[in-house]
Amino acid sequence: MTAIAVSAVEAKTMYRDMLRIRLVEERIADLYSEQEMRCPVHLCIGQEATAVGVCAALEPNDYAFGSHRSHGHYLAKGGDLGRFMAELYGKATGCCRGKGGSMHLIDVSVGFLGAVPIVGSTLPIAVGAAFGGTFTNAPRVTAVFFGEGATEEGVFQESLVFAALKNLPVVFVCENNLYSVYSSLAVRQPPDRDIPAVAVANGVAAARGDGNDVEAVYELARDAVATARGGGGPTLIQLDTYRWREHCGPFYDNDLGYRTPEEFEEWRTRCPVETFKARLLDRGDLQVDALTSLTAEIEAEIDKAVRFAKESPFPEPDELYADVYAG
Amino acid sequence: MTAIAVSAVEAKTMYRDMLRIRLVEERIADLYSEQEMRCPVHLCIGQEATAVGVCAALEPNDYAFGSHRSHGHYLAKGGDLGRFMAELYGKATGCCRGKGGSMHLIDVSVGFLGAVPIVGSTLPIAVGAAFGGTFTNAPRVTAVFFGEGATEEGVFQESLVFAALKNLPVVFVCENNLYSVYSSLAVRQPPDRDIPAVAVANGVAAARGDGNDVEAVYELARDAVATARGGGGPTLIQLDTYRWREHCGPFYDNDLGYRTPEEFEEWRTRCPVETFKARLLDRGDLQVDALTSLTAEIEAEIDKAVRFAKESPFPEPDELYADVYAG
Amino acid sequence: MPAEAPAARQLKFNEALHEALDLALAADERVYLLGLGVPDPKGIFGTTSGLVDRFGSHRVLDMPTAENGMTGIAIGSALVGMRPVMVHQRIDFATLAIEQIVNQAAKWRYAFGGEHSVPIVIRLIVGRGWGQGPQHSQSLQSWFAHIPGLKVVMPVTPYDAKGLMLAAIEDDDPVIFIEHRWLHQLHGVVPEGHYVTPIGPVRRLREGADVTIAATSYMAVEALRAADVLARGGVEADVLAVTTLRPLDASGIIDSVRSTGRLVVADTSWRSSGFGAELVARVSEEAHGALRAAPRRLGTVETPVPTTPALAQFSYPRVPDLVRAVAEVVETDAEPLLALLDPPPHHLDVPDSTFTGPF
Amino acid sequence: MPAEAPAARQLKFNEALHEALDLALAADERVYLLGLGVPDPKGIFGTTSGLVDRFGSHRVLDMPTAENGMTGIAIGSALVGMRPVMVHQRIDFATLAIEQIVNQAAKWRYAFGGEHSVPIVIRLIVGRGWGQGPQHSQSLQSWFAHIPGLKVVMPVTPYDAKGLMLAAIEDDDPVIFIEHRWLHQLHGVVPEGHYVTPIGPVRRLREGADVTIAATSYMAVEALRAADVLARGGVEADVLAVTTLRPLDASGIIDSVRSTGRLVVADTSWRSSGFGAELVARVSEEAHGALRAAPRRLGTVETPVPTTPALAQFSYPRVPDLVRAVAEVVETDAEPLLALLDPPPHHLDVPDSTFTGPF
Ligand SMILES: Cc1ncc(C[n+]2csc(CCOP(=O)(O)OP(=O)(O)O)c2C)c(N)n1
Ligand SMILES: Cc1ncc(C[n+]2csc(CCOP(=O)(O)OP(=O)(O)O)c2C)c(N)n1
Ligand SMILES: [Mg+2]
Ligand SMILES: [Mg+2]
Repeated sequence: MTAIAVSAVEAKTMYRDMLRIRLVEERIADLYSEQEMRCPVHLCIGQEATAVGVCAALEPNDYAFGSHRSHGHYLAKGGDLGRFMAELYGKATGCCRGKGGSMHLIDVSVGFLGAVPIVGSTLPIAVGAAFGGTFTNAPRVTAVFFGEGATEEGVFQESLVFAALKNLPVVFVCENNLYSVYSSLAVRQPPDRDIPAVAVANGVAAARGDGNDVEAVYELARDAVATARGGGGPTLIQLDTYRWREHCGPFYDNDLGYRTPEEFEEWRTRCPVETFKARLLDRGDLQVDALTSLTAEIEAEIDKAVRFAKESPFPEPDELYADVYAG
Repeated sequence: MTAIAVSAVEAKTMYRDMLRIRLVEERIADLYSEQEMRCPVHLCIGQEATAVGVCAALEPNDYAFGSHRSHGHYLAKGGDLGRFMAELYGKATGCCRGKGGSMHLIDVSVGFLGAVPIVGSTLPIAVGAAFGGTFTNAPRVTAVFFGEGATEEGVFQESLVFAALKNLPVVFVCENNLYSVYSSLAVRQPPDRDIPAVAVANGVAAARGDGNDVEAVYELARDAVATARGGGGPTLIQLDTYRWREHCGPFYDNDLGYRTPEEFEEWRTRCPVETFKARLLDRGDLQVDALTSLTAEIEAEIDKAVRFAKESPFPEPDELYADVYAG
Repeated sequence: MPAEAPAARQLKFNEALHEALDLALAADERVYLLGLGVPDPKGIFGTTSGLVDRFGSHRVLDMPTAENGMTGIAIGSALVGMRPVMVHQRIDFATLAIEQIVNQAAKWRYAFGGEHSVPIVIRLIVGRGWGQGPQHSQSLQSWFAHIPGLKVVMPVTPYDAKGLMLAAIEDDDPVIFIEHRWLHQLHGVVPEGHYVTPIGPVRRLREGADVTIAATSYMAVEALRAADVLARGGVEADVLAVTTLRPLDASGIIDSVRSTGRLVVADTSWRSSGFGAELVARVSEEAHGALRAAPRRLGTVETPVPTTPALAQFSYPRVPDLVRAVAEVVETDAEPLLALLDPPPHHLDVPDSTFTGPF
Repeated sequence: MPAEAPAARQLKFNEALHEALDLALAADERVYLLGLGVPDPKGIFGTTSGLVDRFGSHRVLDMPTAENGMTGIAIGSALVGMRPVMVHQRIDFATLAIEQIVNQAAKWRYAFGGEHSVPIVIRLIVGRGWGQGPQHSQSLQSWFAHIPGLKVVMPVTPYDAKGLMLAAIEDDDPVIFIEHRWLHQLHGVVPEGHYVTPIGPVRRLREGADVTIAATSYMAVEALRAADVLARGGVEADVLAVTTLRPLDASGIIDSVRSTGRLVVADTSWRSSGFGAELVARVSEEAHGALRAAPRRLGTVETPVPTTPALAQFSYPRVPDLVRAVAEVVETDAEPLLALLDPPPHHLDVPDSTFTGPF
């Protein structure tokens, strides 16, 4: 691994992108109780660094795929915010014309090819997109985001094996947030299971890093992307992180007792947004007085997106029948 | 691993069991063209050592599960030969009353709990049998036989993970015969995929050995069984071996050109039955003059089984409706 | 159906299931529960809440997200004497486990000449509303009902939720137990203690002489609502809940049609090649002569279910659709009947106003 | 249907498929073939033989035994512009891939508001005979026909095998292409070069005024055999092959029933909740008044298919069963018709005597 080489500009952009995701998610949490976003939402607050660090290492026309918890992935890859908000509100202007909701996100124009809520199911689809690329002269790198829970699905191994077999330009991004819904790793995986080692044993290079440190993520991703782009094949990176809010929905759920207050507090002090802000301020890559306007700018963008979403029309009833088939 | 400790008696039994499987399979090959065994058969000629070495390490009331190529597993575990032959002939006296054929074998009385032809599907079922055993006071060891092709199915990983998670007394026996039907490993798995390493990364201990050396197999299996029985959890053993005849059916298929004559010849010189015979003769554990009567004894047993099978009645038509439901 | 207790106790559907599971775990140590989230604080919509405390984590188990493998594991445990009750929070997740359910569980007994049965219960939950969307709202009962070796039940009332769950657990065959998310909160009379609802006969929910409505799962609830309105308009519907889909005992429906001469079928899934087709076909084959009008089939619109409530509200047949279908088969004008309807609730994507998402 | 060539060329069904695949690979570089054994010496019952030599191993591909993942991979490649043709040698193996087929391929276009379609063809082969047994003989077309977003075809003739394969490959939607193992060796006229059989209409195989026989896949072959015998007995059957199961265009069947007034349906799978139910239900709903007798449905016996030929011979409906069913619906005595039948072949577990196992 080469030394960190993130310019001040890049760093500021990554900070901005993380903050933006955080503020979007918090806005969703605030608005959710209005009961106008009538779809399940899986917020990624606490996990912003993974999405931003990885997407910073991708080119705009590289591909990315997500899962049920992909607001951050979509936004970090450059997905349109207005169409995203409209999708959550079920509007005709949504990125799926309202048909997908929070759990189906897509913005083909920036290479975000899709997120779906069946755990693990985009893994092979992402590998397939990379495989499809080998038939043309312009192979792109494909990143796929998934939780540590998804590595329990057999299709995880199937995807690794084929990516290795065909030496495909894939970056497998495993966000290990320790839980699948309310179930800890202890009830799902043996203590000595090692996800990067599973990748390696199946022929895929692997590394592991701090998923709350956006620069560390970026570095791992950059190397993996470079390897992929250079014909070196797939890499899995495991990023350790933590979800702050409830599995699904706008609230905190520490009252449920499935995780300890200590654990939660420890991870909260490792907030990817705050720790990176402190580092940038420290380094002088970011100035304190720029912060307010940065936040204000983002909030304004979110205001606009929410307004767009709320004011957009619902799809017309006959849209129900559209797009079942192409022809 | 402790030193080989196979007594002359045990060794002779293993030799006999291998020879018996070989002669049974050859008899099936000879009789198949009569077109009275009207079901697909996947012969295990060349792979006798894996079945025998593993089953020699199991207690009679331990469990074993198989796959599409399980004549050897069934017989090595002690499955009844007459009912086996009758099953291939589709008779009412068959181990499945004719309903299963070669691809579904069972003899509950000796702990052979089932073989089915969907690749990989007995893996989790075997783990489940071991898991079920943990609810009672008498857990047994469960062995499951499968080909290297089956390790490509996602359910392989799923089975490993749960066996490790619950520390179950399972022995995963992977018979690597290099091919899945006519497809070589090269078109199915990346060159650096390492099946024992996949097991280990998923939390299951693993080892690899010569699948054509019945003593080597026995030794690996004995250790794995001892670990399982002692509460040490699951082990995977990969046994390298080779199928001599066509994937499915009675003939040789080297004319098809999917494998080289050199490869075939090399493996044939490593015949598990012949090499072990030579070793036993060498050691003095077996006498040349005993060989003829041994063969004759087995052939007589097979004659009897074939006669039983041929003379047995077909199931009555109303058997068609029996056993869809228990009640 | 045993006589109801004099002071009829009311329980919700999910509470009735909970009681059944609790009783089964207490009565038979071979029974254990398995599924993602089974011991978690939400307890599968309340159906398993607290059971882990009573019976321990070895009998009330979480599992890895590995639906196919875990189904095989449940099957394997059943082969050595256990009686697993597995649950998937959405039927859509169980599409990963089809191989084990359909090739193995359903066929094990037959293929091996009766050597072993596979006494396993697989609970599958049908999602609906609040943006469940294309991948969390399927209702694939027709698939399972197609497979010899499986038994398939879909209770409607809390009474049958409990009775059929106990019957399923005590049954020696694999039973697919399909629950509709919108039934979980409905109330009904549920006797205390052990009883079973036999797997097999259809359940008459309301008697009527003018038209037979045969419905599955939540559509039977809608059918009862429609029957109320129809009765006010002078049309008496015989409402039958098809609670056992396989083996299907259609005699109750056929008898009813022989007397009403009219049939409307309402299923929670798509019409095409759906379970409703089986009901219409059976009646048509066996009681063609009795049918005085063409039968009608209701089901979800032939598209994946969209997420936005603006469209999903049109995906499902509702009381007015049932009323219209009945009007058609009894050959009367629908308009006066429709005029009797209460205005629909503002939001059609929730079972009632207590439901505020997200799931 | 284009006019047949004057000197009508005969091909076998598997050769017709081979020709279609060959043409598609040559015409469109986005097309590739994928499946266990596709480039192997047996070439999927001859349908892919030699294609690897012509088009290379990057376009005619083997794969790991990982049906679900490989289906996802095919889908992913379709999203970026490829047109994969995947094959599973038995439908039973595809039970592992249901999640990707049904949740992903079928719904991708809809869920994402039309952003992408998934032009993938999935060939599924139905096994029968020579001891295929419980896990190699299923015919699960009704499952796929139930799912909006999928198209489902089952060709009967070599002509349609080629024409529907080309149509399926050129179609922008996921197409489930179901082949019956017993059709692969049958002959028929197949024009050279490119043509497509439109996905949609039923195919009339024989015209007749007395009874409509609507059949799928190999059962249409049996229906033609039955029709021969029936004709000799004075009963003219209108034999319709339902080659597109979804979207179902039932108009051809309904028109036929309007003229014959009688319906027999024959499907290659179990009756209960099978595709035959859909056909009966559609006719019953849309042409109830035209039906002059109760319709009849034929399908496999409601058990897993046993391995032994001694029992499997009774699993499948055959010509005599069809004759009996027709006799019933045309309200005539079956015996004189049955008397016209040739004696059955000695072995009923093979399509013809050239078939000597093992697969
Ligand atoms: C196949 C499947 N099984 C179960 C679920 C239910 N489910 C939704 S999200 C989720 C958690 C998955 O955990 P992980 O992959 O670690 O992602 P996280 O929620 O932690 O981000 C589960 C089990 C599902 N959507 N799909
Ligand atoms: C799920 C599934 N996919 C494909 C097949 C077809 N098939 C039958 S045997 C076989 C070979 C499997 O190879 P391996 O596991 O190495 O066993 P071997 O035949 O070499 O003993 C295959 C692919 C099947 N039976 N089941
Ligand atoms: Mg997680
Ligand atoms: Mg092999």
